[in-house]
Amino acid sequence: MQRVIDKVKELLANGVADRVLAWKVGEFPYDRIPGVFKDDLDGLCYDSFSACNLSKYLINETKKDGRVLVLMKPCDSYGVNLLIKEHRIDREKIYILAVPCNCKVDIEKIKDSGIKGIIDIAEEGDVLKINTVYGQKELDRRQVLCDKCLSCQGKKHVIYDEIIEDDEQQNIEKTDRMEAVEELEAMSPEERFAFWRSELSKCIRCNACRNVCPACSCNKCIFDNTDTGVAAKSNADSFEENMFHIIRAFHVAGRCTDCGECSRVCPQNIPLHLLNRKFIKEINELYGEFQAGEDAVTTGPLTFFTMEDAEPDVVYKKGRD
Amino acid sequence: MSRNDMLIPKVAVITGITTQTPDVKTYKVNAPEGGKPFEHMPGQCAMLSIPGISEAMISITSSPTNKEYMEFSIKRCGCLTEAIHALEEGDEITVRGPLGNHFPVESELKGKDLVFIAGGIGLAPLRSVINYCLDNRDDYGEIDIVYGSRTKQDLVGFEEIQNVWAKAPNVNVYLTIDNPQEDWDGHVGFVPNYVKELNLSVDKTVLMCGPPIMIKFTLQGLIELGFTKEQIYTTMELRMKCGIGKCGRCNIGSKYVCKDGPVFRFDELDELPDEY
Amino acid sequence: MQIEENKNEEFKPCIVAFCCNWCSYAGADLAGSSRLTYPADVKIIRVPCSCRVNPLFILRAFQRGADGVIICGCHPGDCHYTTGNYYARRRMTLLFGMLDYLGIERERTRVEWVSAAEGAKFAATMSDFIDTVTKLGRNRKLRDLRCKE
Amino acid sequence: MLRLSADKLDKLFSAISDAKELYLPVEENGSSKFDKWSEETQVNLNRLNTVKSPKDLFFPQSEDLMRFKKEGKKITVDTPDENCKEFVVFGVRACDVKSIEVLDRVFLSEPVDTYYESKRKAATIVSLACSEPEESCFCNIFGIDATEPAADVSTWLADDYLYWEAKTEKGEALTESIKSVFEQAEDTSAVDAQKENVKAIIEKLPLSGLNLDYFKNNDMMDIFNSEKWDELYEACLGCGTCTFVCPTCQCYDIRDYDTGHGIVRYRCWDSCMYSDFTLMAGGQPRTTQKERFRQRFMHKLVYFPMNNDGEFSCVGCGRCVNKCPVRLNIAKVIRALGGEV
Repeated sequence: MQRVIDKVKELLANGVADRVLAWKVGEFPYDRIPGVFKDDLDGLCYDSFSACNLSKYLINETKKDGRVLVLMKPCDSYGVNLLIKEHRIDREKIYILAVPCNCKVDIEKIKDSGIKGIIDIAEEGDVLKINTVYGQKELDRRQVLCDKCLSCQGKKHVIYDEIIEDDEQQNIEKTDRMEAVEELEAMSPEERFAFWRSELSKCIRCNACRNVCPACSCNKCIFDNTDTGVAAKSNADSFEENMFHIIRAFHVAGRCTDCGECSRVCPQNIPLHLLNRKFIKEINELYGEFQAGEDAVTTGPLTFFTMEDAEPDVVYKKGRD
Repeated sequence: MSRNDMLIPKVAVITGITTQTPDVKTYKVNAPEGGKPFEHMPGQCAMLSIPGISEAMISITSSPTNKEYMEFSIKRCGCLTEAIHALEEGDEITVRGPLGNHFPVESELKGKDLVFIAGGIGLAPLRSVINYCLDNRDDYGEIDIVYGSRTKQDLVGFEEIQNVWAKAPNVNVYLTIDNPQEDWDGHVGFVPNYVKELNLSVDKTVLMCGPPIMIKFTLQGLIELGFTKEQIYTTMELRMKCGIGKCGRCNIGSKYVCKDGPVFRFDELDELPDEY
Repeated sequence: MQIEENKNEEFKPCIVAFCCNWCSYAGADLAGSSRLTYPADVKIIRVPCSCRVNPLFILRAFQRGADGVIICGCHPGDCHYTTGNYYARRRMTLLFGMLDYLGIERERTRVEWVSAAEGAKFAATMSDFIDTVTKLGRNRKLRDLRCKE
Repeated sequence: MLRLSADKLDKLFSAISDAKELYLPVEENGSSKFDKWSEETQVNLNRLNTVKSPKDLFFPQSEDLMRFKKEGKKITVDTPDENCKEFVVFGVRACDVKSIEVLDRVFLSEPVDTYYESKRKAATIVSLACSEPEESCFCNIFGIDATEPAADVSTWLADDYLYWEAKTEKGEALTESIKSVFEQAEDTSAVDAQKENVKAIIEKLPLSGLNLDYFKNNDMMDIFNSEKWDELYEACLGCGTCTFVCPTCQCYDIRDYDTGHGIVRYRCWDSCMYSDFTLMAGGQPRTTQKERFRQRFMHKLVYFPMNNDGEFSCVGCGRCVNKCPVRLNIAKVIRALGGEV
């Protein structure tokens, strides 16, 4: 996207920041690595594969001197607000360029469709022209979008200093993000247990979900602290993964911006976002609509209460005939 | 059904505890049936453990010439050492070893004049060598022991130093503490400075152990005096789990401190990344 | 620490009750001194406030063999620290919802507000909770298999 | 060489599992792994790499080492039986076969790790040649021939037949025990054609040109002090994905777990990418992610070869390439530091 690169050049030339945090091309046509550029913008890239959420990188970036220009997709901008609210980053030290997003493409889905040995990918409208060592292939990009994009909160940027207006029409059919949660809720407890058992038992405890999460910004995670007695780092027993994922979801409850990174990075494809969305759904239903990261000031639902809050037994009453 | 694997420890029993300083205790350890759990060479280590707490690499402070028991001097500083300090005589622990290499007491060090430089709990591994040398007194030349700690109370094994080492033939003991103290009439000052003041002759071989900052400055001082790195040995510590060079924790460069160390000569360390 | 398991054939549930120091813990005392009976399968853990109960505590109790976990705190409005139990209420509501979502029987967890004067309520609550959990049987879903004898 | 029609693979699997447990690449719930075969398992031999490598079978992610019982002051140590049931691993790719050799160098060197050794002895490894390498593959730069995998038995899936060739005594024994399912392959031209074809494809793969000379010819400290590390590590999240999917990463942690009726000492995979890996009561020798990131690649490309006759501790399987959340990987490191021919 030349527009974005030109804008970045212009902003750097104007001196709004001395470096830019963006996506960098990697080994393959679909590798987009978070990276910081100073004078040389060689390799800076924003396209259908720039799926990584850059907001968490701001924690380290703002510890350095000077101001950093950062490219933000709509879904990532919620993370920035959250981090500002929690005093993890200094608003003064960042300059946010909002970039438009027309959903990102999931390389795993491309590969799962049977395409191997990718050398090059070109995008023409909705068509992905993929050049492989096994010949030329074509795919409709709408078939291989990231799951997180299919049910995102839309194209609104919640925080920015400057915006590159969206000139594309959204032509992607979105699904209701709570659909999968509702499907699970409709199951019997035994079915739900079986579902989660089989999903969570795949966990290899690599901590990718935690380390990528903009809401997981503790200096020292409770699961890394040997003094807590829960610092098990193996998947020695089904209980371990249960506990890790329940507690992690609970720690980010009311703070999770639903950016979907946890599920995207999971090497075992565990639908971790379904845990977070359950909390979001409950919070919305019980305590009123709340979107974490919508702004940088509103108190979160778990650090707030009203006298009239529901009693915990609403859980038992729910779905009872 | 006993299985032979270096990861499987032996049970040992604590047969004596001496409180050396406010935070250091020395433990006598025997096999449950008597005798030592295993034989070792000076400078080697063992993995001590209280099952349920954890396991840690501790240097064996007794000399192999002690045929009755093994000794470990342990400073209270972490989770396991805290728990060990709460043990009593008769309690059982597990040990496995001997692990790592040892000071070359049978080769390079033989016939040499030796200088031992220690700070704080750093005396523990050197004590094994000192007593070994004293028990084989004819094999070694003059022995100088420079030992410093924060206060008089923090000198580990003060009694042994005064009553045994200081009275041994051809042994010079130099003690120092960091700050002046009422009941102290000896030297006051940091070890590195003291070493420089002592004007040691540069044909001696140095064995050194102590906190990293002491090592750093003492090494500088020794080099200034004219010592070469080939003359100076030290013993290191890093986080360890397996103790046999497999778990990867104590890997620095191509070396594993638990297996290729803990004893290194400074010219060897020069070739390794500074990650210790 | 292991919560001991009763090996008798008849199932006796193991219940962990987190009781607020300022109300239900005293309520339990009152139940005792008033000679009210409730089954002895309840292990009471005293906490300074119901909001001290970290979700981890609850999971840990289940891990180590608890069949049911109940949190007792001051009635809303009566918290010794003014607002602690309001926060606890939200947290526990969400946590219980999550446990249910994961397929854990929802009756295994409960929150009850019991004041220091309500010895009878304490005894009745415990008896009722034990009955419920007894019907559910042994907790098998949230259990660490390594802890099984 | 023997062969068997590809639609009779189930027969082969059931014949093998009559005598021994059989592990092979299985597709399950959106993921893949080496798992025990039964008639219901969904075998997938088309997938190039499973998420976790077969190292899990020899060096499990979590493994009990011993149990302690305490009675009063007395401690007793109870160790698991050394004997391991014989098993067969089928469908191991050339890179993974090589990775087991790398693990052998670690665990079978003195002092031998008997936990690993017993499983290694009990295993018969049946490899499967690659027919469709992917862009993330670079085993060729480590001298591995994907079309001619080593192991006890080598197999090829070509033209609707599975071709089978025993390479070792163990392999011969396995072949002998299930002889009846095979027919003699008179014509092996399909295998030869596949080899030719795949070799040509490998030539064209984007990572095939990576060059390791830099790591072979430069001084350890020069590589260690290279300025490139500063830029390379920047995006690293410090998670353990690369380590856990890596077939050669062998670092582990030993921990005690109090079950309430005895203590289990177990070991589990650990990652040098984690900040607590080297943390001591007295401090942290690797203070930032840069040092930890560098350690992992220095170990694979420099330290390990120094101790193991120049053998690298990477086999080019491409798992880290595919699984890193931010798409950092060893290929990038090799290219950034060493460049290309």
